[in-house]
Amino acid sequence: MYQGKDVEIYAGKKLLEGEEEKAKELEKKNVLGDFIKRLFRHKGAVIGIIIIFLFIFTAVFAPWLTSYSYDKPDISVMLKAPCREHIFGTDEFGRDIFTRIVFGARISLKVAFISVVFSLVIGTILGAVAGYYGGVVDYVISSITDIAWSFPTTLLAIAFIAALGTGLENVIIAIVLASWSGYCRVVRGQFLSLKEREFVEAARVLGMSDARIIFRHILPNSVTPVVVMATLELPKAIVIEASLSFLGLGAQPPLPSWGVILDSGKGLLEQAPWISLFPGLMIMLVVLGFNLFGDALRDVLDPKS
Amino acid sequence: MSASILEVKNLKKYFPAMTNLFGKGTEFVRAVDGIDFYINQGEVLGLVGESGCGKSTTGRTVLRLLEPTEGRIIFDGRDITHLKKKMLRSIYKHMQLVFQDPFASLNPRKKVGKAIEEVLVVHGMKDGAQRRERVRELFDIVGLRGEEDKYPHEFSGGQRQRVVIARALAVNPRLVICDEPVSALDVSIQAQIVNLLVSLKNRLGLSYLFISHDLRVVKYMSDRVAVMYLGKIVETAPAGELFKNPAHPYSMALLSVVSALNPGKNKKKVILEGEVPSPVSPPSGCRFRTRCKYAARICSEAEPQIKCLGGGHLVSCHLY
Amino acid sequence: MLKYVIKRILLMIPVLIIMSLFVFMIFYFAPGDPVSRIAGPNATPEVYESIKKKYGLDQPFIVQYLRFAKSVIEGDLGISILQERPVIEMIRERLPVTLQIGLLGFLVTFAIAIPAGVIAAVKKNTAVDYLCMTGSLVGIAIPTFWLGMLLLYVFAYKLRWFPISGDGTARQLVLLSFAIGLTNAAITARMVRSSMLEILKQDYVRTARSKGLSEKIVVYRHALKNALIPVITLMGLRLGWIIGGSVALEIIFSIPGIGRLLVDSILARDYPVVQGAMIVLTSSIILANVLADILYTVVDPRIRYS
Amino acid sequence: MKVKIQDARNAQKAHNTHKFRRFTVFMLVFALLAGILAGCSKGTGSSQDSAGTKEKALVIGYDRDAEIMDTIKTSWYSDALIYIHDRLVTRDYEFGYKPGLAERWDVSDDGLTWTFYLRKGVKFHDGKDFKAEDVKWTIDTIKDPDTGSPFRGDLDAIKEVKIINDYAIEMVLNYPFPNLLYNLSATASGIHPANAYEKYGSDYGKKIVIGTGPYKLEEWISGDKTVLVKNEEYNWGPEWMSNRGPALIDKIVLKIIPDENSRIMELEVGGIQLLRNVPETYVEKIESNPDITLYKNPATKLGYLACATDKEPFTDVRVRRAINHALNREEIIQFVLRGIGEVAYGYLPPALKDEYLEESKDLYYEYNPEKAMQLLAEAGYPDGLELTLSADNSSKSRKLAEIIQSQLKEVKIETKIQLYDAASYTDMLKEGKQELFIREYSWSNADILDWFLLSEQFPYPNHSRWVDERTDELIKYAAQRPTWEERAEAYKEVQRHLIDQAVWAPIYIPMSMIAVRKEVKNFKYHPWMLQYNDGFDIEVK
Repeated sequence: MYQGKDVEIYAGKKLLEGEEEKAKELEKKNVLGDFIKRLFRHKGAVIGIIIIFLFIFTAVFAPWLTSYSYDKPDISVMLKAPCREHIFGTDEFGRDIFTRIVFGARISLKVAFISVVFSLVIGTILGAVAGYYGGVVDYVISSITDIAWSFPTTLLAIAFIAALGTGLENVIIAIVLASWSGYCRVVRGQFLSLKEREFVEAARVLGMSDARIIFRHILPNSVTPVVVMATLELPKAIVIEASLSFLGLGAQPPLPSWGVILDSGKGLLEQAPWISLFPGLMIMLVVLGFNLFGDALRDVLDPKS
Repeated sequence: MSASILEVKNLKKYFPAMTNLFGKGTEFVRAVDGIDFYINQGEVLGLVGESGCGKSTTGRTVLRLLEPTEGRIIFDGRDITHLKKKMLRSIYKHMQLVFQDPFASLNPRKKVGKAIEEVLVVHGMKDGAQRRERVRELFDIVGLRGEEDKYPHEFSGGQRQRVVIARALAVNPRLVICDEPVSALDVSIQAQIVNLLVSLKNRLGLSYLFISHDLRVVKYMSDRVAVMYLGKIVETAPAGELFKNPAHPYSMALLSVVSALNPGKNKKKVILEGEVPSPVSPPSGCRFRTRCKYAARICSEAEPQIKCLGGGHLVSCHLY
Repeated sequence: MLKYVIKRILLMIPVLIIMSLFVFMIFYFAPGDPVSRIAGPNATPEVYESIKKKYGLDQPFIVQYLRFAKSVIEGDLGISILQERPVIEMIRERLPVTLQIGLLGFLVTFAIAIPAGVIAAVKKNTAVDYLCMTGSLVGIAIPTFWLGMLLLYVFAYKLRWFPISGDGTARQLVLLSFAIGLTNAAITARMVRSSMLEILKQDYVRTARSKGLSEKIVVYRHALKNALIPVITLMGLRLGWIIGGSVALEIIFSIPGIGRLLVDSILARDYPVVQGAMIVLTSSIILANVLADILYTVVDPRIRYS
Repeated sequence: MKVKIQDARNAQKAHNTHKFRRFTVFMLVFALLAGILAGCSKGTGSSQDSAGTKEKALVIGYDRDAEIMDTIKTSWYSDALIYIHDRLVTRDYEFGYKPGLAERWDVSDDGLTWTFYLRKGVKFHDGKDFKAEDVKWTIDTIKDPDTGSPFRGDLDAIKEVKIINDYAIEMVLNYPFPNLLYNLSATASGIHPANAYEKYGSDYGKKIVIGTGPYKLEEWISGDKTVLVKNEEYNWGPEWMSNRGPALIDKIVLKIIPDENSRIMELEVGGIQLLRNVPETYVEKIESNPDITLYKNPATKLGYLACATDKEPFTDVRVRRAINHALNREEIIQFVLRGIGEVAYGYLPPALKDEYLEESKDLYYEYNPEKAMQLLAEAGYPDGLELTLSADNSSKSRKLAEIIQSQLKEVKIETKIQLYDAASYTDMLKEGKQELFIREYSWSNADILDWFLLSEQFPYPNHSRWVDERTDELIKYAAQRPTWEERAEAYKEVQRHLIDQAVWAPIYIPMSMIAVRKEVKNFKYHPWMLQYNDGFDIEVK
């Protein structure tokens, strides 16, 4: 009943089938090199990689990129428009917006990576179990997954935050709880098509344990769509974090989450448009970067392109 | 005769075709519908039939890759029909499978030598040097000396099938179920693999359940042959006997195709008419009657019993 | 087919039970309760307790849940603690607006996504294609609430083409639907394009072309119909997204929709309303998926469900 | 050849059916759209009445809607309730208690019996005459524990309500309580018709609300708007109002616009004509708009930083004083309130003229980081402190928390900010998890000190967990003075003690800001019940 409508399964299967053809054509030990070559020939990928690199660089080296403090108010420079000293202007407390955005990148990056890793692990394990064992286990897991997946992420996250309390840790938990289901669906679909394959039967006949078959044999073969998905989930996590912080449910002050900066500029759209403009643009840019990269990844890994 | 290594009694495997609201099947594909056979130690049983007749399902069910719906599977005197998953591993030390598509049965991301080493690890061979020695030995046996460090895609089809055979042999099995092991290969290579299988059988004392739709290969390989039609075994006989004197109309039809290709003899080709009926609702009585030119009234009324024609020749047909 | 639909709908029941239990648990163990909202910040503990008792909030978890379950079985979704009104009535008030937004959002989505996707696919690797796809990438990247803020600022406040808050007319929904539809369209356009490209490669399209049918008929009649299959599924699944995405927008555009009701109720811990809204939303998401499956068979008669 | 023709014909046919199908689809979509649009325009708040003459409507913007339109059951009073109901007592522009539905009242010498003489000729919106039984029913219902009225505690002093005759009623008190007048003039004391609940059933407070006020409820769409229409028969307005008869405008629309940015834009565009609680951030923008007048007056609100006084290190008065000294209140007001607000020196807003302690300014703890650090050192914390600072998650509190955090850092108090949504915040305070926390109260009576600081209110609403015999003694003495003047004096003593003990660190008195568009005439600022005069005196051009 799930197979019929499952787009991902469909796509994943295609990907896998094609991959073999590709593999057959491949020359000796050139898999990685070829992949990188193809990736760098892809314009979108290059732009995406540059944006992501800049973003990560900014987050890691934040303290060295600016001479201002992100949390110390300075009444003498309240609401300064962008100028030489403050290229993105200052906020109501006279804090340098550029500095806050630079430090905010750390928060976005941290939340995005941690939440994606956790939801990936949870979703993959559940998806693998559901797809491999089938039957009642599958029914229970996929019903929950289907609902969790089709339910609005932001609403789920808000409900979880209401229960867990505000704070970045809880934002991460909320994002994980709201987004593991995507991986679960993809991995389950992969497993459904892979477990019938002869190399899996071979592994079973060769006496390998379920865990070994799942993790050593099937999982490595379903990694591609999961990686693509994770790349596309990262920007989603960034946006959710920003939205929750925008609503005051996320990062605790004085942490300069982009959502917090956006919120502080909300009432000043005319007086000081730069406060909400720059973090908004940053979110857009980073999301764009990850999406470009994710799309390119999918293209490159899809042998038909 | 030596004791049988595998005995299958009234084996059935149904797949649900329609399910009701609660996910329970209401209609079934009767892929295997009550078959009996045995394989003796050191013997090769050929299983032939058109594609879709349930040959592969039989092989997989015997290995418990599919759960049997009914019946018993006795391996080496031990009933393994309801054996727990964990216990099955000990059975797989003695019973192995060689697939039709050697590519699909090899993990594309693993070097072949490593893949076989993994099998050895699973079966408790801890010492690395010993393992590598064993892998070398196995590659030697199948005629791929020194090719352990390649990926599956670097081999040709025939070589790959050798790798698969080497892997199956890694655990020292006594029975190997060969599911169309050569049908995906070029004709020139088929012979090599068939010869390899024969020589391995003689050298290592193996037994085979040899599943194939290719009668010539079966004839060459098998000691005895079972003919399957629509989930049932219609005839079993020693290979020579069957090819000389097929008893069941279906066997006759199958064999006539082979003989027609054989320029030496001048028998008429028997052409099968009509389509294979659906395994969901097989015809009443004898399943072959819809396509059988000898069909009589009784054929639609009663299911034919198995009759012994002597010399281990069994047939289920109302003609006898 | 009918059996399949009934089956899908019956399967909703366990899902709804799991979900409601889950929601109930969240609210039972979460800090805060609706009483502080009713009683206000200055209520004495005594008054507080008596209000708590009035709504049965002093009862143990299982008693509260069973009472809720009973009322659901009896066909009403319970009474809002905060508003003292039947939840079903509150949902009935709020749902139509959200559905209108959703529908208009879908219309905007299709109106933009299908032409853009088709043109991009037909003119693959031309400037038009790059323009469409870059546009859609940017579209995906814009946070919805930010887009809503900007649209409202420019078109309602500066240009005054549209009302800022809901004025009861259809005009109020235009900007909102646009804000929702645009992001959605960006995603959908990409899907249409790739699915279209896939189809155009297929044999029957080539056959149609070789038969000498005009390119237009090939593209729109033969290819598009088939290319829409995955898109339909996606749409079914994105209903939830539309509703979720509209929460922030419902606040910015002052539309009393179900998303706002849900968030308000979550924050006020008015869990009968949250429960009710969740049940309605979940059911409609499932039904939308079933509908997508049915549409599937209409578009592609080869697909059958058993 | 023949085949070809057949083919072409088929193609043509296919094309035609295709065309037809497309047409059908278009029609369907069109019908759907039309349906949607029609559905939308059904509830139009049109300002044209059937005769075509323009109605005078005043649209007021709000951020939050009522949950129940019932003064008895809610604690969040929609302004609509101010216009729908009348109260026994009113307060004029000078805070004086003046007759409302009660023409006059007597107090017995012991202060235990109050007799109210009711106005005659007053009619409820449903046509019923206003009588003593209505007053008795309203008060009894509030006091009935089964009702679950949040206001019940405020009427604790009332032992019994006795009807003397249709137009006279007697309230017997448990103890002298001069504040009774204050409570009877509050929105929560709006008079309902007797047995309203039985009469109107569950619709009461939702679809039907009956009072004697100048406006009737026409329509309430939860989360969207409330529409009130003028009560034509009204002629019993309080005597201190310039217009005592029917209101000058026909309709008041209370429009809910949850986003503050949208609210301000709507005001500038003219979609709403009146907006209360204008956020400080927008003041500059609004003041520069020639169409809008902004009224700024000190509010009866107080923003303060409090602490859990029963926990280390706050048990030490020197620590509390140090915290007081560490706050640069002017700077906070600059940053958070854009300079629009006053420094709070004491525990009550100065707008409460009688009760406010004038000398607070001399007694308070001025900004002095050195002194703060010195006090901390004396208290045994020379290396400073590490504390959590809790706040609700509104934009304003977040900003406040950030500034306080940075100021406390200057005196070596490191704080970690923890935000809560509104429901969790009170819960957290109840459970006593707080260390430092930010609050703002809005109340126009000294009895707020009873709420927050009496030991019997521990742990909530006494969230600063202040258990102090001296405070209890002073407050109880003050609350039960027989006259208003004595009571006010006694409360001043309470304030002196609280300042000395530095229980809280009062920070600011915000401005109450009301933005009024130029179409609105006769707007007059009422210091106490801000909404009061809209219903009577205001005109809309």
